[in-house]
Amino acid sequence: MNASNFVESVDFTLYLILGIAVFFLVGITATMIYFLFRYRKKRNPVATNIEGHVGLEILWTVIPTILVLIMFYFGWSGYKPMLSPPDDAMEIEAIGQMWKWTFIYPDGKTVDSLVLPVDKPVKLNLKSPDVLHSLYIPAFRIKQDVVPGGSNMMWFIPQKPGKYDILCAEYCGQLHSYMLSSLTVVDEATYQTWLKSAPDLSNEHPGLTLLKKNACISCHTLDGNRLVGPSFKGLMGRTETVIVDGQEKEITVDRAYLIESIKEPNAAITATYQPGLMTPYKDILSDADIDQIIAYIETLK
Amino acid sequence: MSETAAMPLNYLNVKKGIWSWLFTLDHKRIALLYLYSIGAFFLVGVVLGVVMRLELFNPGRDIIEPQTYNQVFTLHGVIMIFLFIIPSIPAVFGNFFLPIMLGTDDVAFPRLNLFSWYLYIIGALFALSTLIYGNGPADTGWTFYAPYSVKTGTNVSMSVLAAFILGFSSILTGLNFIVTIHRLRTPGMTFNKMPLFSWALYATSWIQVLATPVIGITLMMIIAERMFGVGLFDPSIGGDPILYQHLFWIYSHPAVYIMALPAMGVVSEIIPTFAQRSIFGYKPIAYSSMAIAFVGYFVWGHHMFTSGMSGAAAIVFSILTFLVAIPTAIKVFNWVATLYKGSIDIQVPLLYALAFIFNFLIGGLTGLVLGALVVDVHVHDTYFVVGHFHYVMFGGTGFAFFGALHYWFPKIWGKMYNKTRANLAFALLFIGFNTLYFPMLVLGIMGMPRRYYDYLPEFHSLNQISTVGSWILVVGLLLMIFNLVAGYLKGQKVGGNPWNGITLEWQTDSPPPLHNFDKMPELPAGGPYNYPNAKSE
Amino acid sequence: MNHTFTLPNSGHNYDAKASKLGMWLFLYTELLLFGGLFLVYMVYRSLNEEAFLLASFNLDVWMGTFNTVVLLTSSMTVAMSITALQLGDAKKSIMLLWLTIAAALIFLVVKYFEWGAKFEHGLFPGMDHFNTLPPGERLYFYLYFFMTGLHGLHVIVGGIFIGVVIKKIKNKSVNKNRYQLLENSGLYWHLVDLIWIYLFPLFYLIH
Amino acid sequence: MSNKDHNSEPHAEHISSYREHFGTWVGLILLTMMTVFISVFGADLRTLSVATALLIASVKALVVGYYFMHLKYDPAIYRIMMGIVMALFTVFLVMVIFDYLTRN
Ligand code: HEA
Ligand code: HEA
Ligand code: HEC
Ligand code: CUA
Ligand SMILES: [Cu+2]
Repeated sequence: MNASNFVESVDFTLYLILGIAVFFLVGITATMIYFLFRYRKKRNPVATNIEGHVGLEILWTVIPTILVLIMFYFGWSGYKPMLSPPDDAMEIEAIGQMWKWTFIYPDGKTVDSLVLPVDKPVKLNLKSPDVLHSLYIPAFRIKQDVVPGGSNMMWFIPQKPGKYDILCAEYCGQLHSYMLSSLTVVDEATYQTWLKSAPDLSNEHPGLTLLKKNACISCHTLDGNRLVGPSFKGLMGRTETVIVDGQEKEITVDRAYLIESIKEPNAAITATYQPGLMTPYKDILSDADIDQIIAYIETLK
Repeated sequence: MSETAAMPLNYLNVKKGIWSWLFTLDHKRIALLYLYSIGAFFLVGVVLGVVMRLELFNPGRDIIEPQTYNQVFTLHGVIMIFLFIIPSIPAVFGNFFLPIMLGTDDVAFPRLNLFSWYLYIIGALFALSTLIYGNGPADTGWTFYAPYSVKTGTNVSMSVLAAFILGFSSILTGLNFIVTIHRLRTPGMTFNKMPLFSWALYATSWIQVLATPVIGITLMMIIAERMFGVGLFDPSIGGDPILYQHLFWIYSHPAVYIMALPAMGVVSEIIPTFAQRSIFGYKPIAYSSMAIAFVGYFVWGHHMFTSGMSGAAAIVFSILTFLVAIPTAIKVFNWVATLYKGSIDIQVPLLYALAFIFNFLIGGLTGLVLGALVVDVHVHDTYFVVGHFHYVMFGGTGFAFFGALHYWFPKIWGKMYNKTRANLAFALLFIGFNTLYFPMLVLGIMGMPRRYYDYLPEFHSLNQISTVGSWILVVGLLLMIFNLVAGYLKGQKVGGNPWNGITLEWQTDSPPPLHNFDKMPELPAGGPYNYPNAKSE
Repeated sequence: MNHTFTLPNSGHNYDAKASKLGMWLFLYTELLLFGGLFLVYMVYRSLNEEAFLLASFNLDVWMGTFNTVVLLTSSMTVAMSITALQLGDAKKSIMLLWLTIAAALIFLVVKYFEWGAKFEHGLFPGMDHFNTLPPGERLYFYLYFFMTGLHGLHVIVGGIFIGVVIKKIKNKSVNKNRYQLLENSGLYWHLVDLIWIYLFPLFYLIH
Repeated sequence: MSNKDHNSEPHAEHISSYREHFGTWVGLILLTMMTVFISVFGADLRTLSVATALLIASVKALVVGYYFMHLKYDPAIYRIMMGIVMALFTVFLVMVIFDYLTRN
């Protein structure tokens, strides 16, 4: 059994073309070497001028043409089903953002790695709030770019239980190669219990939940280490140098500054960090959310 | 001039001093200016390549930070594409030999020719200036995909501006060549009696002239968006990042034929010379260059199969992609047929030409894999693509460049390099090259994405093999360079025609005189490759 | 050098045909440069029909028409100046070229007022009013400023080119028998006109 | 192309007359008036008016090319090359628009 319904057509086409390729590679190389040996100067001191041969030209135009048309056909026939998901597919929203995947199930369950039942078609609606990403599941042989403002989708049927890698295949900045997640395929019963289980958030600070959900922690650490952005630890009340309109300024971090930094991060760039990387969250986070986040940041002394 | 007899005047010794070089209008000297500058930037690109391989030797951090890695592969790509491979063969060997092969004394617009070189240098300096000024070199990949290229804080504007200027330089070179070919062929040399190298350059030049402006304007849009907020690709106001990709590839796919066609032209020269017989299928080879150039305009969408382009468009682009492979196949078969019943003198240039065929076959055939829709969905943006394009660009064009260097070396400098050492360097390059890149093809099929600083453990061993390959390659390249420099300094003098070639450049002295010919060159009777000593069929 | 041999077809000869061919090739690159922008325009227009329509009402058709006439006229004068020089009348040729430059200036002045008006209405990218426009209209204005700006740049370059030619006619290096440079400047100027011929309906006349 | 004729030989080319240029100008102005008229007073035609505006623009472009830019009297190769360039651009346009029209 293959990992997904697309494995067969991809692998078949791949090996078909590779087969033809190896045939030509070996054939042509061998012919070259043979000629090199047979007609080397010592053995064949006088060359023969041959201008060409119409029959041969036609032959080696027609045969490759037929071969590539065959290749095209298999490439196309395998590709067509990828365009049309079945109507009964379960729709999951997959959000790629720097540098984290988030998946939202139909019932609102939000997770950062997928769990899916075996043999059920799934359709992922791909969304991005920032830049291009590409959702890639090598074992399933599929990938599709995640375009901000776009409405791309991908679909598949997982056919073999197991755990598979999800990678980001479109370059998206600094931690592109760490934008990983996983997909666990389980039987229906396990899936149902998983779906009902809710992670225990009762003693997690709601601000932290928000930070996780919005992928803030893929750039900001909570323990004082430097990542893409400054760490949240001890942020409140810290004195730091920021760059406003090209001018350096000393400021003390307070509520207003934090709100601005979240809503319009490019207004004041923290020195030694890159401008432009952080998406303005003014349309993404509500004021209430931001309050929660700040409340949580305050606890990180 | 009493020493004239002992030391005939040629383009190298006719004038002296740095200014006689920097203000020269002689196409041969301009070609050498290009050679030295392109060579220098190539070495920078190469060092960056080696740095990447060292970093990828183990998963996790080896020598550099993720951000640095991203900047390194971007700069590597930009240098290799815009500073090395696009200008390489046309600007160096095209400049030097196109006029001589056509039997004239210069290109149509010598001043413009020099101006192109200055543009090239300015563009190159801009590209490299990002290393020392601003927020560091761009970290976008050489494709500068929006919207990341608009958002990132690195010095994208400067890199993009550099690419724009380099594009301009490339346009002017192409323009110059087209006019030269139309106006300056020696009397009696019709289009169908031109050497195949000129045909290849002719096709290339048309691509340079007609495709490059599109990327020019595209890059200007990126600059406008970064500097003036003119958000033409900004998704939040309805701009479409995929449109950027269309525009980018409308140029950049044809550009891959700017890289490949001149190399094919070189191979079409080398093979008949060392087989000492006429080329098999002159017209098919000549016209297939034009066909590649033409069809090559319409296949750009194969870089966007997973971008969100419509399925119908993907299908159209896929079939056109397959069609463009056919003229290339025709060339390959004709080259191989040219060896048949030749009297083959196995010399270094020929080895490079045959290595070109072998590597290019792997590159081209993996291109077919990429052209097949369903497979590309799997291997797009993986190391399979990286393997593919290094095979065609480095294994193909790069090897042809080295081949051309060895082929025309005696003509350019009038001296010969050490052939044994050249053979050894070739062997190292060939082995190193394949050790370096073949594993990448496998990695890609296994699913390792490109532009990855770090990778999963299952990719470890193949990455190690690949890195080891890069070391072998380093040794080979250093040996080759050393050998050529030694040949230049104290190689043996050679006469006008060491390889017994038949195209017009072999009728003049080595090195050629200032105006290329001291007497009227004679066209070979019965076609440009009709060897008088060979039997006729 | 100790020989006097020269090749019949030499890159060092004056070759009017070569220079004309070169100029045309250059014009193709210009066409495709703008072509890229037209492509963007077409795509965004097809995606935002209504918004483009609304936005276009902010332009003044009559100013646009006036400028069209100005450019067409200048195209005529530059074409006539070639005729004049071919007939040997250098004075007339120069006069016609000055007229062309004058037209270029008029064109730019009108454009200046048009842009100025946009600026006053806050329709310039980055201004507060601009930022409240619906997305499609912003795209329209981005394109408008980008394309007419680039075109204006070409008007300036074309004017300078013609100025250089005037100087060369005066010192006789461009003359009755060697007028390719004049013809080239004319070709360039016509190209500027040609592009405007498309810009005009696309931005002003799409209601 | 022939190579015999190009060394400093005097131009033996067609010279367009002033009258011809003036006539061309009149034609272009008429076309301009037409297109403005259609769009300003025929606003209800909508897409049709865009199509006609572009059509008229193309006619104008052709006139400029043929007469002002002398293509009519130049060797055929100039017309052919121009045709190829325009065709190329049209194909770019068609293929890109095709993508957008067939997206779902
Ligand atoms: C010198 C440069 C060069 C050349 C010549 C080619 C040649 C070809 N390329 Fe390649 N390509 C690149 C440089 C080049 N490419 C680069 C740089 C990229 C990546 C850019 C990036 O993303 O950074 C790329 C990416 C790329 C992709 C996109 C991959 C992806 O991102 O998903 C595709 C897809 O179709 C492709 C296809 C082809 C094909 C079909 C050819 C064909 O022209 C090959 C034709 C040759 C042959 C087929 C071999 C000879 C044939 C025979 C001897 C006979 C047998 C043949 C038959 C049976 C037909 N290329
Ligand atoms: C002609 C084009 C060309 C050439 C010749 C090369 C040459 C090399 N490239 Fe190339 N490469 C590109 C064009 C090219 N590349 C492009 C366009 C990209 C895409 C960029 C992007 O994604 O945007 C790319 C991407 C790319 C990647 C993928 C990065 C990624 O996706 O994460 C890698 C990884 O290994 C790589 C490696 C190399 C190596 C090791 C060489 C080597 O072959 C270099 C070979 C030479 C030597 C090894 C000898 C030189 C030795 C000396 C000069 C002595 C000094 C040496 C030392 C100090 C060590 N390149
Ligand atoms: C793509 C990476 C990225 C993501 C995701 C991200 N940030 Fe940032 N952030 C940065 C960078 C880089 C900076 C420093 C540059 C600047 O000041 O804009 C920064 C700065 C900040 C600052 C100011 C810190 C200081 O020291 O002045 C705050 C507060 C902040 N981010 C909060 C958030 C919150 C809350 C989220 C999630 C909702 C978030 N960030 C998501 C990259 C990111
Ligand atoms: Cu997300 Cu790469
Ligand atoms: Cu391509």
